[in-house]
Amino acid sequence: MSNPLAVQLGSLSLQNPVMPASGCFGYGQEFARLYDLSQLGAIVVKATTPQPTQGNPTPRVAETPAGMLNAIGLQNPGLEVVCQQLLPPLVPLGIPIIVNIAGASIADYIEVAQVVSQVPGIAALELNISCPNVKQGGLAFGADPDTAATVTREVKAVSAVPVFVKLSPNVTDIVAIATAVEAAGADGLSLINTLLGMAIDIRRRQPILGNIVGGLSGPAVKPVALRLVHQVYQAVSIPIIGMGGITCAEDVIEFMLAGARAIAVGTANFVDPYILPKIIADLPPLLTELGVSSITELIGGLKLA
Amino acid sequence: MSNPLAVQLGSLSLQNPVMPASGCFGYGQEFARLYDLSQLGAIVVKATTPQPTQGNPTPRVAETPAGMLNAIGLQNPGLEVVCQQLLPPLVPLGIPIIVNIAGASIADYIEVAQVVSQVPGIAALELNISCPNVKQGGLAFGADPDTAATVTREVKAVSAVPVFVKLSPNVTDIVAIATAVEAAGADGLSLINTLLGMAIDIRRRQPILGNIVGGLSGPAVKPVALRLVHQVYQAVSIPIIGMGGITCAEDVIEFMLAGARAIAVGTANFVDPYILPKIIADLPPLLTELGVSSITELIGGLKLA
Amino acid sequence: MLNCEAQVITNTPLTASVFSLTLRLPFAPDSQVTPGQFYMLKVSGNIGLDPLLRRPISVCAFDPLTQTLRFVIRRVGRGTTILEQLRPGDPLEVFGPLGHGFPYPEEPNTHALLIGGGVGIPPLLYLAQELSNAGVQVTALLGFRSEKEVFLLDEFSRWGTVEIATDDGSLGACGNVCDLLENHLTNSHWSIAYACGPLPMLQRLEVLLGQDQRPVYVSLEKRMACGIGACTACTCKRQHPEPENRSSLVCTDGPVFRLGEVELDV
Amino acid sequence: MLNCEAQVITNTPLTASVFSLTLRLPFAPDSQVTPGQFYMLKVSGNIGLDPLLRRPISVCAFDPLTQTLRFVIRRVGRGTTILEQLRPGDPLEVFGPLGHGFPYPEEPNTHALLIGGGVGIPPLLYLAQELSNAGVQVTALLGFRSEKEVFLLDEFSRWGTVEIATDDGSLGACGNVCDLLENHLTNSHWSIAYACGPLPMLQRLEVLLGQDQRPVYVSLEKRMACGIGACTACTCKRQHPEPENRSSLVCTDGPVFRLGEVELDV
Ligand SMILES: Cc1cc2nc3c(=O)[nH]c(=O)nc-3n(C[C@H](O)[C@H](O)[C@H](O)COP(=O)(O)OP(=O)(O)OC[C@H]3O[C@@H](n4cnc5c(N)ncnc54)[C@H](O)[C@@H]3O)c2cc1C
Ligand SMILES: Cc1cc2nc3c(=O)[nH]c(=O)nc-3n(C[C@H](O)[C@H](O)[C@H](O)COP(=O)(O)OP(=O)(O)OC[C@H]3O[C@@H](n4cnc5c(N)ncnc54)[C@H](O)[C@@H]3O)c2cc1C
Ligand SMILES: Cc1cc2nc3c(=O)[nH]c(=O)nc-3n(C[C@H](O)[C@H](O)[C@H](O)COP(=O)(O)O)c2cc1C
Ligand SMILES: Cc1cc2nc3c(=O)[nH]c(=O)nc-3n(C[C@H](O)[C@H](O)[C@H](O)COP(=O)(O)O)c2cc1C
Ligand code: FES
Ligand code: FES
Repeated sequence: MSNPLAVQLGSLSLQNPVMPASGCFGYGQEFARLYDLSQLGAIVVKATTPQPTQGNPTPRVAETPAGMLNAIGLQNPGLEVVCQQLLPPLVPLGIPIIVNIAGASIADYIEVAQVVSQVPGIAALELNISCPNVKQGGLAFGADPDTAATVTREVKAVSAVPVFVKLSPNVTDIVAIATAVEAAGADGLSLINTLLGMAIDIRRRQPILGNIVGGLSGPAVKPVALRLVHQVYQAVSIPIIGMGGITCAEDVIEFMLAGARAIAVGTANFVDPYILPKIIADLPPLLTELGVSSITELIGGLKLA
Repeated sequence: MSNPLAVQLGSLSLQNPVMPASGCFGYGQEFARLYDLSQLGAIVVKATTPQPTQGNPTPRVAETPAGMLNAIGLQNPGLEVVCQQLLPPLVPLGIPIIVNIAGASIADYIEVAQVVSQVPGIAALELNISCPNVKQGGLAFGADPDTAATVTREVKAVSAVPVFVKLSPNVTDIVAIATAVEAAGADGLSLINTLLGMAIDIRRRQPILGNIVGGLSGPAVKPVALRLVHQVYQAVSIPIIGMGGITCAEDVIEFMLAGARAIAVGTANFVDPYILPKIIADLPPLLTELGVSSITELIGGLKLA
Repeated sequence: MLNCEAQVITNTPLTASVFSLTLRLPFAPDSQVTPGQFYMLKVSGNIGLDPLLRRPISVCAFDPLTQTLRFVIRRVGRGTTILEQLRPGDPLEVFGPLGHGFPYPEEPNTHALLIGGGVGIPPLLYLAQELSNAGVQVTALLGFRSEKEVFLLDEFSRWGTVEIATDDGSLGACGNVCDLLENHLTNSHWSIAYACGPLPMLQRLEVLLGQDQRPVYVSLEKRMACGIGACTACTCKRQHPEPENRSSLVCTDGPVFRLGEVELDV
Repeated sequence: MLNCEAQVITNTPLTASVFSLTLRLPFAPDSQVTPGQFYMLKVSGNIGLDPLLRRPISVCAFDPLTQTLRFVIRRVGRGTTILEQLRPGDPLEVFGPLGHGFPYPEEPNTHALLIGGGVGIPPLLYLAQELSNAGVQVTALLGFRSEKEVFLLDEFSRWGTVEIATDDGSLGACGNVCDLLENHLTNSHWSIAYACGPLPMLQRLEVLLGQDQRPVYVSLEKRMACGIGACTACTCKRQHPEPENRSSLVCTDGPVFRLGEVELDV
C-alpha cells in the first residue's frame, strides 16, 4: 500500500508534509534528543547569514494572546560553522534538509546560497526575505515585488538546489510579490513569516522586547496565514509550504485545503516539544475520517461555492 | 478634583477615553438595556451607507484562536433610517456620538458625510476606508495613500463635524497612508480595522464564512494594533483612537502609551457585555497604581531606551 | 437578560457525547425564562482568551424556586468540551435569557406536536413540561442516530406521548424523525407544532408542513457573536420581505420563528 | 528531559501570593533532578491556546522514591495564576528537568553560603537539602519584603543556619539580603556561595562578590520560549567572550552560571 502521507514538493519527495519552521527548531540537535528526526517530512533549519550574528538584545520573546512575539534577530554562528558543523549531522537522516538563508545585502544572500547549496545532501534553500527583526535586509527585500524578484533571480543563479522564497504577511498585496518571485524562477514559496507586532510593559512603560517590535507567530496568526496561502495558491503554480499557527493535524488539513503542499510548524514546538511526531501520527486516522486515501487529494481542495 | 480619566480628542472632550468600536455595538440600543450608556467616553455606531445594505451571506462570524473573523458586510438600514430613527435617541446621552460611514464610491461617502454630519448632536464622523468585507469600496480606498487622501479631502469638504479616518492594517506602509490622510485634512485617525483572514471547515472542505474571507479582530490582533498605533503616533500630530483586541484596563494603558488618545473596544463586548463600564471602573485604581493623576500623562509615554 | 457567575451543581453524561449541566444562578433572572430561549455561556474562564466567544445553549429546564438552570449539550468542539469538563462547584458565567421562545397555543385544551432531533431535543423538554403543566396535550416525536445516543426519553414520557425514531432502527422506528412526522401529517388531532433540530431535518419539515395551515414553530441555529442583536452575525432572510426589506436576527427575533417566516440556511 | 502529564497532589498557599505545588510524575525522569534545574510547565491546559507558552519554574524538591516534584511559585501574571488555581487531582504537563543546576563543592566538609531573595529561594531549599545530606555545612541568607511574605523558613532551618532580612525590618534584619551578605564578606568560614533572586539583588551581589576568589554561582532568569536551546530567546552575553564570540543560553548553558561568566541583564 502506498504511503497516504507522501507528498511531492516540487522536486523534493517527502514521506509526509510536516516539517519544523525555520528558527523554531535550531539545527535539529535539541529535538534529536527527544525523538527520531528521521520520521519528519523534512527539516528546515535556522536562518544562516555569512558572518556569525549576535542577534538582538533580550528580552527576545513576549507572550501575546494565543501567540508570541520574537525578536531573535537571526542569531546564528555564521556560514562556516553552519556548513561545517551543524548541517553535516542532519544529512544522514535521509530526509530533505532545507536551509533558511538571510543577509543584509544581495551579496550576502548570494554568498550564503552559493556555499550552502554546495553542502552535500542539502535539499533546498529557503530564501528569507521576510524577517521583520533585522534593520537591514530581511523585510526590506520582501516588501516590494521588484526587489523580491531581483534577490530571487540572483540566488537562483548561484544555487545548486531548489529555492523556496519565504514571503512576509506585512504587505498590501502578497499576490504581486508571489507572482514576481515565481517569474524570477522561485521553485516554491514558504508562507507566512511573522506579522510585525509589539508588546508593552505598562509598569515599566517600555516595550517588552529589547528590539521594541517583533514578529508575531502562533495560533493567533493562523487565519491570516490561511488567507494568504489561499490567495497565493490561486495565483501561482509553484508549490507552497504553508505555516502560521499550526498546532494539530486538523490545522495541517486546513492549510492543505487552502493550497499548501507541505506545512511547517514553528511556535507549537515550544508549547509541546513532541508536537511534530504527534501531528504526523494523528494524520492517518484523520485522513480515514475525512475519507481520503492520500493527503495529496486535499491540496487546494477548498470548495468555494 | 479634576477627572483623572478626561481626555481631549481633537475638539472633542471625553469624560474618559473608552468607547465601543464601530460594528460591535449596533446603534447602542441593545447595550442601553444593560447599562447606562452616558458613562461611556463616546459612542461609535455601525457603518452607515447611503442605501440599506443587506450584508454578506451567513455564516458571518467564525471563532479563531483568541479572536474571531467577521464578514458582516456593512449590513445597515441605510442613511435615512439611521439619521431619522437610530441616531436621535443617542444625542440626549450627552456624550460624543461618532458615526462610522462607508460606501462603494466617493460619491457615496460624500452623500453620507453630508447628511450624517448635519444631524444635530453628532460629534464626529469615522471614515471607514478599511472594511475588508465588501468588494467595492471599503479596503479599496484604504490601501493606497493617494486614494485615501482623496476620499478624506472630499469628505472633509462636506462634513460639518470633525472626521476621523479609520485605517486598515492590511498594508505594507501604514505611515504613508496616515501622513497622506493627515495632509488631506483628517482631524484624527482610528486604527486598526480588522486583518484579513480565513477559517476553513475541514469536514465540509469549505470556508466557514459565507464570504470566504473576513476580518480578524479580538485579542489575537492586539500586538499588531499596538505596533501600528506606535508607528503612526511617531509620524502624525493628529489624535489617534486606538483599537484591536482590547479586553481590560491594562490593555487601554498599553494603547495610550503607544500613542492613542482614546481607545475603542470591539470584540470584547461579545465576550462580556458589560466590558465597557468594567474597564472604565478599573481605570482609576490602575492609574493610582501606576502613579499618575491624569490618564493624559500616559499618552505616547512609551520609553524607547 | 443578565450576566452572572453561576455555579455548577451537577454535570452528568447522558450519552457518550451528550451531557446534562445544571447551574445555580446567584440571583433571579430579570424576566421569565421561557422554553426556546437561550443563554450565552462563557467558555473562556477568567484568564485565558481562547476559545474566545460565548456559546449559545437553549434552556432545557429552569426552576425559579431554586434558581437552577439546566442545559443539555452535545460535545462537538472546543467550547462544549470545556463545558463537559466542568465539575460541581466550578463557576460559569452565563448571560440570558436571550431571544424569543416558543409561543404557547392561543387556546387551551389543544394538542401540541413536538418534533425534535439530536440536541434540538433539550429545549422541547422544557416546552413539553410547560405545555403539559398548562393543560396542553403533548406528543413528542424524537429522532436519534441510534439507541446508544438516546437521551431525555424518560423525562419526556412524564409530559406526554413519545415516539422515537433511530437512524439504524435500534430503538423505535427505523428512520428519521420526519418519517414519524409523516404519520401525523394528515392527522387532525394536533393543532400546533414545534420543532428543533439539525438544518436538514428542518428543511425536510418545511417541505412536509409548509402548506399546513396549523401554526408550526421552529427554533433555528446560526453562528453568533453577541447574542443580543448588536453585531448582525446571525441574520436570516425573510421569506416574504417587508417593504423595508429588513432581515431578521436569530438571536433577538428568534431563535424561534414561525415556519415560512425566514429562510432555512446555515 | 521528558514531557509528561503529572498529577497535582497538593497546592498550598505559603503567603498571600506564594504557593507550594507538588506533583506526582507518571514515570521516573530520565536523568537526575538536581537543584537549580527547572521544568517548563504547560499552563494552557488541553483545549485553550491562551496563555500559550510554558512557564519555567525551578525545582524546589524532588523525591525519587515517590516521584514527587515540588515547585514554590509566586503569582505574578496569568500563567502563575492558573498554576495557583490547580487543585489536587488536576493534570499538569511538565517538561524537564532542564538546564544545568548548581555544581556541588569539589571538596567535602566545606561550608556553603546560600543567598536567596523572594522566589529565588525555592531552588536554594533543594540545594540546602542536598548539600546538607552530603555533609556540607549550610548558611542561608534569605531576604523578603516583610514578615508576611516570609516562606520556607522552617524548612531551611532543618538544613543549616538561617539569617533573615526584610525590607521593612518586620522580621530579622532590616534591609536587603545583600546587607546580610556584607557581614559575611570578609568571613573566611564559607568557601562556596550560591545565589538566586531578582536581578537587582544579583547585580549588587556581583559588586560585593565580584572580586572574591571563592566560587560563586548564580541562577538567572530570562524570558524563554523553548527551554531547550532551540530558539535562542534566552541568550546572554559572556563577560569574557571566547574567540568565536559565542553567547550563552540561560536554558541550556544555565540557568546557573559562575558569577562573572555572563552579563547580568534582563
Ligand atoms: C440558539 C441556539 C441554541 C442552541 N442550543 C443548544 C443546546 O441546547 N444544546 C446543544 O448541544 N447545542 C445547542 N446549540 C448549538 C451550540 O451552540 C453549538 O454546538 C456550540 O456553540 C458549539 O461550540 P463548540 O466550541 O463545541 O464547537 P466549535 O465548532 O469548536 O465552535 C466554533 C464556533 O462556532 C460556533 N458554532 C458551532 N456550531 C454551532 C451551532 N450549531 N450553532 C451556533 N454556533 C455554532 C460556536 O459557538 C463557536 O463560536 C445551540 C445553538 C444556538 C444558536
Ligand atoms: C529558570 C527559571 C526558573 C524560575 N523559577 C521560578 C520559581 O521557582 N518560582 C517562581 O515563582 N518563579 C520562577 N521563575 C519565574 C517564572 O518563570 C515567572 O514568574 C513566570 O513565568 C511568570 O509567568 P506569568 O504568566 O505569571 O507572568 P506574565 O508576566 O503574565 O508572563 C508573561 C510571559 O513572560 C514570561 N515571564 C514573566 N516573568 C518572567 C521571569 N521572571 N522569568 C522568565 N520569564 C518570565 C512568562 O513565562 C510568560 O511567557 C523562574 C524563571 C526562570 C527563567
Ligand atoms: C523564535 C522564532 C524564530 C524564528 N526565526 C526565523 C528564521 O530564522 N527565519 C525565518 O524565515 N523564519 C523564522 N521564524 C518564523 C517561523 O519560521 C514561521 O514562519 C512563523 O513563526 C509562523 O509559524 P508558527 O506560527 O508556526 O510559528 C521564527 C519564528 C520564531 C517564533
Ligand atoms: C462584528 C464586527 C463588525 C464590525 N463592523 C465594523 C464597521 O461597520 N465599521 C468599521 O469601521 N469597523 C467595523 N469593525 C471593526 C471594529 O470596529 C474594530 O476596528 C476591530 O474589530 C478591532 O477591534 P477589536 O479587536 O476590539 O474588535 C467590525 C468588527 C466586528 C468584530
Ligand atoms: S449574534 Fe449578534 S446580532 Fe445576533
Ligand atoms: S528558551 Fe529557547 S533557547 Fe533558551
